[in-house]
Amino acid sequence: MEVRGSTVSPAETMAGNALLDEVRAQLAQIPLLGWLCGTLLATAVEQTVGESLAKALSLPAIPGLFGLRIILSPLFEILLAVIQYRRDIPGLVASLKTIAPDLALIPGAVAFILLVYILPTLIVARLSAPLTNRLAKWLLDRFPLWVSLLLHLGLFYATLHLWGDISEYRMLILRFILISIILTLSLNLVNGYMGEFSCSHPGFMAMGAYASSVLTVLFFVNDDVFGAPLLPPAIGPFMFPLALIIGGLVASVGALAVAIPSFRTRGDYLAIISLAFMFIVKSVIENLEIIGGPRGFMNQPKWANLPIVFAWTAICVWMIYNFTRSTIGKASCAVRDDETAAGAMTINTRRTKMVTFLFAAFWAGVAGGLFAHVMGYINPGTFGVLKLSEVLAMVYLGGLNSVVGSIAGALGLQLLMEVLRPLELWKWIVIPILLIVLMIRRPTGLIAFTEVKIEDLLRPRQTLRSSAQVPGEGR
Amino acid sequence: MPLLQVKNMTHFFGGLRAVHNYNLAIEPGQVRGLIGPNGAGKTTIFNLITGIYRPTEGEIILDGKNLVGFQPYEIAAMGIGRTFQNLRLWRHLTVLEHVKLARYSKIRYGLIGALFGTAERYREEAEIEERAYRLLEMMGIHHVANQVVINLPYGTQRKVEMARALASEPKLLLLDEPTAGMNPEELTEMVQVIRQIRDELGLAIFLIEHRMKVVMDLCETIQTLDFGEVIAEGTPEEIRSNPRVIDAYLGKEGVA
Amino acid sequence: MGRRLKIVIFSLVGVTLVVAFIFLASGMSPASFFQHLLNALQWGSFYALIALGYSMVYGVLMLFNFAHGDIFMVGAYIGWGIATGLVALGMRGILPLPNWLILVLTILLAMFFTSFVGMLVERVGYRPLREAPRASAAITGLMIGIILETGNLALLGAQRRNFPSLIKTQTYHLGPVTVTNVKIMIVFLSLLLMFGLHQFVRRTKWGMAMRAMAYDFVVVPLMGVPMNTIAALTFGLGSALAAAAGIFFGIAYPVLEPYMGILVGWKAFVAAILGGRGSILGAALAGFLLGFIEIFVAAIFPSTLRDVIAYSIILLILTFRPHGFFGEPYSARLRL
Amino acid sequence: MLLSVENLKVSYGGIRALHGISFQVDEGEIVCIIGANGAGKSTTLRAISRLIPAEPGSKMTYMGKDLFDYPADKVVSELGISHVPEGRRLFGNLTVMENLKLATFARKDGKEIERDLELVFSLFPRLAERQTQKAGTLSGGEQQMLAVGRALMSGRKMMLLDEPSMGLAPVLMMSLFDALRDINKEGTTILLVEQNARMALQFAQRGYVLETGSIVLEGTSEELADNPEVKKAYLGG
Repeated sequence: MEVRGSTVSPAETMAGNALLDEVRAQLAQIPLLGWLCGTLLATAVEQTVGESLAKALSLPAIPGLFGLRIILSPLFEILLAVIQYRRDIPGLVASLKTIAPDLALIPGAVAFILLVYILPTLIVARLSAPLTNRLAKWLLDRFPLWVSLLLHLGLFYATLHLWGDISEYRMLILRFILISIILTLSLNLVNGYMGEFSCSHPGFMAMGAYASSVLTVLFFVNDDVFGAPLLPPAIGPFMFPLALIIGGLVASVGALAVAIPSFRTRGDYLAIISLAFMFIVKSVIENLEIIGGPRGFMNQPKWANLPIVFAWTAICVWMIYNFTRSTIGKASCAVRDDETAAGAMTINTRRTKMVTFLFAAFWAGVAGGLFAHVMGYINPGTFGVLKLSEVLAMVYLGGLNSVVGSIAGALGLQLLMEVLRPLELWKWIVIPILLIVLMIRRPTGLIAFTEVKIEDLLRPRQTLRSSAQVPGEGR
Repeated sequence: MPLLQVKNMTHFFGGLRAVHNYNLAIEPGQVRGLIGPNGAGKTTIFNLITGIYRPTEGEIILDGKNLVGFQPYEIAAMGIGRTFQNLRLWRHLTVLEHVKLARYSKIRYGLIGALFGTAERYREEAEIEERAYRLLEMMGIHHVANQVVINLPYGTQRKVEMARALASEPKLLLLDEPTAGMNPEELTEMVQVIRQIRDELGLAIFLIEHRMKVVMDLCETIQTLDFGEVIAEGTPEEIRSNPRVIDAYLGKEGVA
Repeated sequence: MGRRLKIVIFSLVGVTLVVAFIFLASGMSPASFFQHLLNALQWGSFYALIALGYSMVYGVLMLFNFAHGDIFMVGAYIGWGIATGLVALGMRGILPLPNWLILVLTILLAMFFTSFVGMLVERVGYRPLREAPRASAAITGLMIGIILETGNLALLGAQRRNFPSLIKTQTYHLGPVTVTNVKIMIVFLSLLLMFGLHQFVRRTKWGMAMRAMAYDFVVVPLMGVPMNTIAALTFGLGSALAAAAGIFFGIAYPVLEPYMGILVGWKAFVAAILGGRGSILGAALAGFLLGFIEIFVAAIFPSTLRDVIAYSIILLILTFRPHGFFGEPYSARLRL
Repeated sequence: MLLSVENLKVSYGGIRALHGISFQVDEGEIVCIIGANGAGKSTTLRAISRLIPAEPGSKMTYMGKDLFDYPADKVVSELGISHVPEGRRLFGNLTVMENLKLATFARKDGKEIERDLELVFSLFPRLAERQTQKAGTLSGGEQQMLAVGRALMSGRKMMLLDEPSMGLAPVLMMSLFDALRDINKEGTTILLVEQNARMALQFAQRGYVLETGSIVLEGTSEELADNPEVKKAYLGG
């Protein structure tokens, strides 16, 4: 019927499908716990043999980001060269020659990914599946949900830590990604769950960043401007969470200034007022000489190491997940979809909007505080239109009204920006084009309006009975 | 004392008089109807009672308390539930979530519970959910509880709206054309449901309806509205034979 | 009409009072005061011209065209390209033209070409998303803006460009106040363009269609009006005005750089909103108001406070007049 | 046959509003579609005007041309099908004259436009008096007149009318229908959608009864008016 003209015979496609189905069926039996064990082992493999393996594969070092950059950037370079030397064939050949050595690295990188990441993960995850399934079931049956959750988080953290341990660069990227997740999630609360369009997130971030920085520097650092520390620096790291929370609260207070005028009437006021607010914050900071003005503010203790950032991100995801699943949080979705109906159903629409907005601002502030203490330096220029575009892009790339979507969006865009770094300027043409195409195809983002329940995530994937009949175990 | 009493309510939109000198008294357990041609101001009266508009003049008294000046959500929490003429459902939410959200004002776990997922919250959410299921069962739509509303057929959506209005535990239910756009089977079912609600829950019901048969079947007394004024009030038989009603509502005879 | 007139009169009286107050309170000499006033007019005319583009798109299509600031930048560069090209041709003796003609040609051609850039933006970034949530269209706008900036950097490099000086600056002394012919020309031409746009929207059937679309999007096709054409026209007109603003900017401050759109554009956007949804008069007035605020703030306070005070005043006005000067209340939730 | 609709199906967000309806309108006729609120009457007219998309399999031909080949504005400007939408939908910020002029946007026959304008003003003298007034400030009856007049200006071959009687006092309603009859005599075919069944059946020659997205009855107005079911459901009999 339909196969006429296609070169693949029906039998072949069916065989291909069967194989794919088989693989899918095999993978479907692995619980999250199994995957985490697999990735943990893979990172351990990288730790131990990564260096020598990279040398053996004639790579200059362990690939920073799964070798993505090694693989993608020569391809883009070729593309650019072709565009640049359209008519100049000798020029093209010459530039291709300079790209050639980079090109030669690709097989090595592919092999590295395969040997270090994919194979160990798959093998361990599949092999341990009977065990991990049983464990997952036991954990869920015997203990409250959070025990299992903590174990998963612990394993996940261990993986991240081992992976990040390879280089300073990876550590930095990891923390940036985690902070972006906080930011994206909190903006999604406003733009997705509440259906308003807020532009002030960079402003809230700046308020949080500066407020917490001032606190930590004032109390725990010997600084030119603020003088000797008021408290012994040794207790600093313990007070750091407090500083972050205060930073978040300061951002919430700022949000109040945006919310009061803009939630009085419907329409696009939040978009405009929040935009003006963002510029005001930036400009006020530029005028405050005491915190460095336009030159920026430095000397923050670099307390936001990976465990700290990870813990805050986990708390943020957990709280926002909780909030959006509760009936009180869902009220903001009702206000978004039909405010009149929400009012008629006893929902205090104004309070709902306020709470959601202030809560979102709080997390933006915390993200700012973490950012400041990762960098050890901030300046007002960071919190401008470009940051706004970046966060908005993450939210809309990942998908509105979805916690998973936001995580995916933040991770995706950060990785994309890192991977495309060799393109330099052209990165900022490629990424926007990708986003425009995405917006046209899926206007609400990749994973919009989809929620994954934690219970579903952690549950075992096969019953013990069916695990007995899985063929090919231990192969 | 009547459950709801509206006294001399008048409302202007700009310079336009939408409702003039409107009076109403509903006793507990009563079913009353409001009919009239399109644009006569029926929905405006609903919006005035539920606080979406604030009347220019007049009083609206529920259980001895004047509602004028309260926000819609406060009035809803005091015990007036309603449905809308053009379904106003929350398009991205599931049926169950609709019914649960209508109990918003009765939730006690507060923000702390919402953010930290306290045990109290889970207990309360489970309780709300159970109630919601019972209500959905009563309306015969529990099998779609976890579906997003926009994918449901029209008749079911109407029922979801009704269930949502009931979930807020109203003393008085305002139904704005509950059978609009329904086919005959859905219609009979809906009439059945409305009867059931009245009998089992003992609510007072005030409904706007276009289909004469439905109003006549359900209501004890009927008001007829034309250009914002009540032109007739009485039992179905009286209304049916009132010449002014026939003129206004059914169109004048012998136009051509 | 009466209401409008009243508001205009009121705001004019208000502005006069405020200006008089500033004059008295700041203790400026009358000469320097008038000097600032002229600067404010010039600076305000950039904002006003750009704000018109934002306002038209927002009014007619209910969209934030976040790429408009960058269209202003593109317009300035197109103008720069045409002017430099024509000057170079003149130098080589191929096409010797008098400077004033070069200027006129530059303005007209740049407006013409830039309007196509605007239409292209509409076609690529906005039309495919007409049924989508408006926020998504705002994102594509932002992204197109980034592409335009980066594209400019990639094509022309980071170095700043100087706009060729086509008019010999002549300074007139009116008592203690000095006036340059350039400033007068810019303000005059800006006002002329705004008046032209106003007439276009008031008098032509195209303008009528634009106003109708602003009022009720859905039934416009029932009048036999092709909606896409009107949308493209709206973008084109706005972009043409932005190009004019770009050229005037280039003449007044002869330096162009790829990020100039961000600097001026976002403020003009806020001014457009301040003017009221889709109101041409409002956008122009708000643009000039912003110019006044900025110039006088910079004259009285340290100039770094310019943005804080300007935006704070705008925020205050929007708090008390949420629909802007001439906007009507409307309800436009973002569709999801 | 002027307009023929076959198996027209329309859905909104997953819910089917029209379940494949078919009907015809001949040149010079007045045809009405009656039905309760939400039966799909307005949807039918909007689909003919191409304001909303129809599902695949639907067929609509007008003078032998496939309606699906024409976008909404061309349906008006090239085929001459005008549409008076539900709730009038005038451009309240434009004057009466501007509303009428805008409807001639795509027309190039200047003299004809003048004549049509005269026709509109002779049908509705009130509009002539209020030429320079903003449409938003008109009374309900005047607005309905302007809506009909505007439709006349945009295309004269066929007119789709969506609930013209809505919110009108009986006297106004009658004068409006008198004017519509005159318009029909001038050669405009009329397809009318009404909730006021009695009015519609007196005015039209033929009618269809629409119930929840399907046509359940059709016939001449007399037949329908005598039909006991119609009487019961729509005429209060």
